[in-house]
Amino acid sequence: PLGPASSLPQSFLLKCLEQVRKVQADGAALQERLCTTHKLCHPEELMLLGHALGIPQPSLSSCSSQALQLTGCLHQLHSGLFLYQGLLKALAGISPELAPTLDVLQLDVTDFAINIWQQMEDLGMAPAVQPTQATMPTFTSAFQRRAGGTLVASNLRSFLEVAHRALRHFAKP
Amino acid sequence: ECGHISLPASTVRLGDSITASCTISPNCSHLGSEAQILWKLGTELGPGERQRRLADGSQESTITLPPLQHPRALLSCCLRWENTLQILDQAELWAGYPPAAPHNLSCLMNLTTNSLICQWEPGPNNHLPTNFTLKSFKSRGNCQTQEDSVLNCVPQDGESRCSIPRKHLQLYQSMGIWVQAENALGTGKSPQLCLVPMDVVKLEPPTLWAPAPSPEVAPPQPGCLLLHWELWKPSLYIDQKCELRHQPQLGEASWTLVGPLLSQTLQYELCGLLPSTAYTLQMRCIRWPLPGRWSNWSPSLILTTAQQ
Amino acid sequence: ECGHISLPASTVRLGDSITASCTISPNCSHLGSEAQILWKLGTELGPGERQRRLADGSQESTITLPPLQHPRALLSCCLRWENTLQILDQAELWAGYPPAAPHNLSCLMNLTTNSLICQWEPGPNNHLPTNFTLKSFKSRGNCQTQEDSVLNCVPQDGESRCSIPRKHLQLYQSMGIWVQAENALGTGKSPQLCLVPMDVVKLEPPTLWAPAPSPEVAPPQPGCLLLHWELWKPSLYIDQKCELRHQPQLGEASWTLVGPLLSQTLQYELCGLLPSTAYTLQMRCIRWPLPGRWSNWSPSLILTTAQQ
Repeated sequence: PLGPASSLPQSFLLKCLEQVRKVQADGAALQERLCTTHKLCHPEELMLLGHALGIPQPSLSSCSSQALQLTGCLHQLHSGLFLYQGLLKALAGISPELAPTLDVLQLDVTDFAINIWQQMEDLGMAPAVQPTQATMPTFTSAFQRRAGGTLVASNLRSFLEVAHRALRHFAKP
Repeated sequence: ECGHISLPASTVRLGDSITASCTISPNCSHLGSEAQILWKLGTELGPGERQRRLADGSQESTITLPPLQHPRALLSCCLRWENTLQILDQAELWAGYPPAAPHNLSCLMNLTTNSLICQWEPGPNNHLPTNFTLKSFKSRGNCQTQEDSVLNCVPQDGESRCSIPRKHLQLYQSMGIWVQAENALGTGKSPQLCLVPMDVVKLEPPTLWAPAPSPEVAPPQPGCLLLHWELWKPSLYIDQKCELRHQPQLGEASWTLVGPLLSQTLQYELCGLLPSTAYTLQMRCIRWPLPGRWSNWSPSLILTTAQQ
Repeated sequence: ECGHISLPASTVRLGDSITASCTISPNCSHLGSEAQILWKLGTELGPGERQRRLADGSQESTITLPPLQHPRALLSCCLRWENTLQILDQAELWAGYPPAAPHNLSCLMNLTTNSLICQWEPGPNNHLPTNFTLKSFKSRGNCQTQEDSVLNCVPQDGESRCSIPRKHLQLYQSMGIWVQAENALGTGKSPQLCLVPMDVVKLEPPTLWAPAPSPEVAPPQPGCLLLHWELWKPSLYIDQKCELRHQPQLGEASWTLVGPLLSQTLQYELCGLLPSTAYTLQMRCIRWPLPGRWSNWSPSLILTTAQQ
């Protein structure tokens, strides 16, 4: 693996940290609206449904403090964001009240994924081929989209916490 | 599908009760097939009246809900799993009333916007999303016959008024107009109006002023005032009559009405007034002899009569 | 067709001249075929240079107009008939200049409307109907490569600004932007900007206030003031630095600048001030260490220092 974190440009890392905070804020807004508008406030009440729907959760093993590895972490960060891009798209039609919040979240996740992909390309670390989107769960009712939204937002929050720690480590001078 | 709530309807009358059923498919409940289905309405949690196993192995619970007292409630179908409460489906319940018939429908022809503007009273809140539509058709005489298709005018969100643009109007023909309110529980119709747009034309007030003192014009007699007015320009083609009202600026004086006044007068001398007293003057006009609606009173003109 | 004017172009440069021809078909001129065709430009009336009879019996007159001095002129092709002047065709002539290149193009990312707002100077009036379009493309680095199609942003009528909505933006990637002006005589292009939307984010100012006096908080020393500020909520995810300026309310005192101040501070004691003096305080913030644009100064806060 590459040397210490300093091989990543500082402005790239600062931008990524800002994007993590932006997506976290968007995700929190979605969770808050799902709770106030549809009383879906606790993802743990939807685990059973989540299993049945088959909502995938991307791995960030190379970003965890025990096995922190720069290239692997960036790859996982990008493919995780790419997966969340697809999941958020599959939630379209969640509800008129939530649509604007969902759109902003999806746009910011997409921006973040592109920022990482382009940086990997600039550093010659990008995988040869852009990832293709996994098959997405099918949400057959408005309730399932809202329940799916609650689960995806909650999973995304944990995903971003791990990403934030790793990026802060890389950013340390 | 993991769990599915089915309801005869998602909107009922306030105070009515409703029977719901929830079916949980075998592949969803990792538990033994005997898991108890629980219902959550708002914050109330409890089992249904009856739970049975269906031929395909899924479990179905049925519940008759208490009379609904709130316009909106969330009904959840749940299971206990690893001592957490798992929500498997959720349905929104709406409760309210069919819409009352809108009333006090009235319309005015506005020559500035060149549109017929109608407004109405929506009636009491029925607690349900309700769409109002202003419906009209071209007709003759007293609107017993419908000359062409019904035009729908949809008001801006939440507004109880709608304006029908000129291109949909025949200004000198009768038209039937009513308001229809619709929600999930039914429809309410206002009484039908039959009107001719030009007969409900509401003019803008005339412009009132005192002619500038000039050699050709003799100053007004004591106790008199010289007035001049001009009709609102876009209504010059309409025959009108006007009314003047005046009130001395003295404590609680009331208005005195002068009229009808011909709309085409260059100069008017108003007499019988108190000398050296300030008067507030206003004027309004109406289409006449053909029917119309009085304009608002014009902005006040304040003139003072000459000394004795 | 009775009479027909043909022109090489209906728009020419101011000061250029243009040659027009008018053909009058035989079935139109009830006169003898030798009727003289007359031209009317604005108020000038006169014959063409040459008039000839065509094979099909129609008459054709040709005229070279004087250099056009007005942005718009009406050219009529006429005949004398029963001693009236008959207009048989009319053409509008426009005269002006190709559009100058728009300049001073600048953009700001607005986090309230979530859009990139660009404005420019249109340049001198070219007397012709001119369309301005803000053109942009997604790119990388210094915008040498074009990553996808060009986006057109068409401003509201007559406005020299346009706003690109969030869904067409990648906030952290470079984009090339320029303004194109187009009229009948040509096109003008502004120099191209290369920017990253988030690097031109302009924040709303922070909120500045004095903490309410309370037992836990020691009152400020003489010549000091206790301050508290909060960043604009939608920008909390952005690392920022801030600047404070203060000015005693004494005659022509100038501003004193204090900064940089960390954006996350609960309490700040500003000292070195004159005792028992009213001070006007304002604050602004900027994205930092990443690039950004200073917010406006916050509304003034007026505080008075304690007596000595």
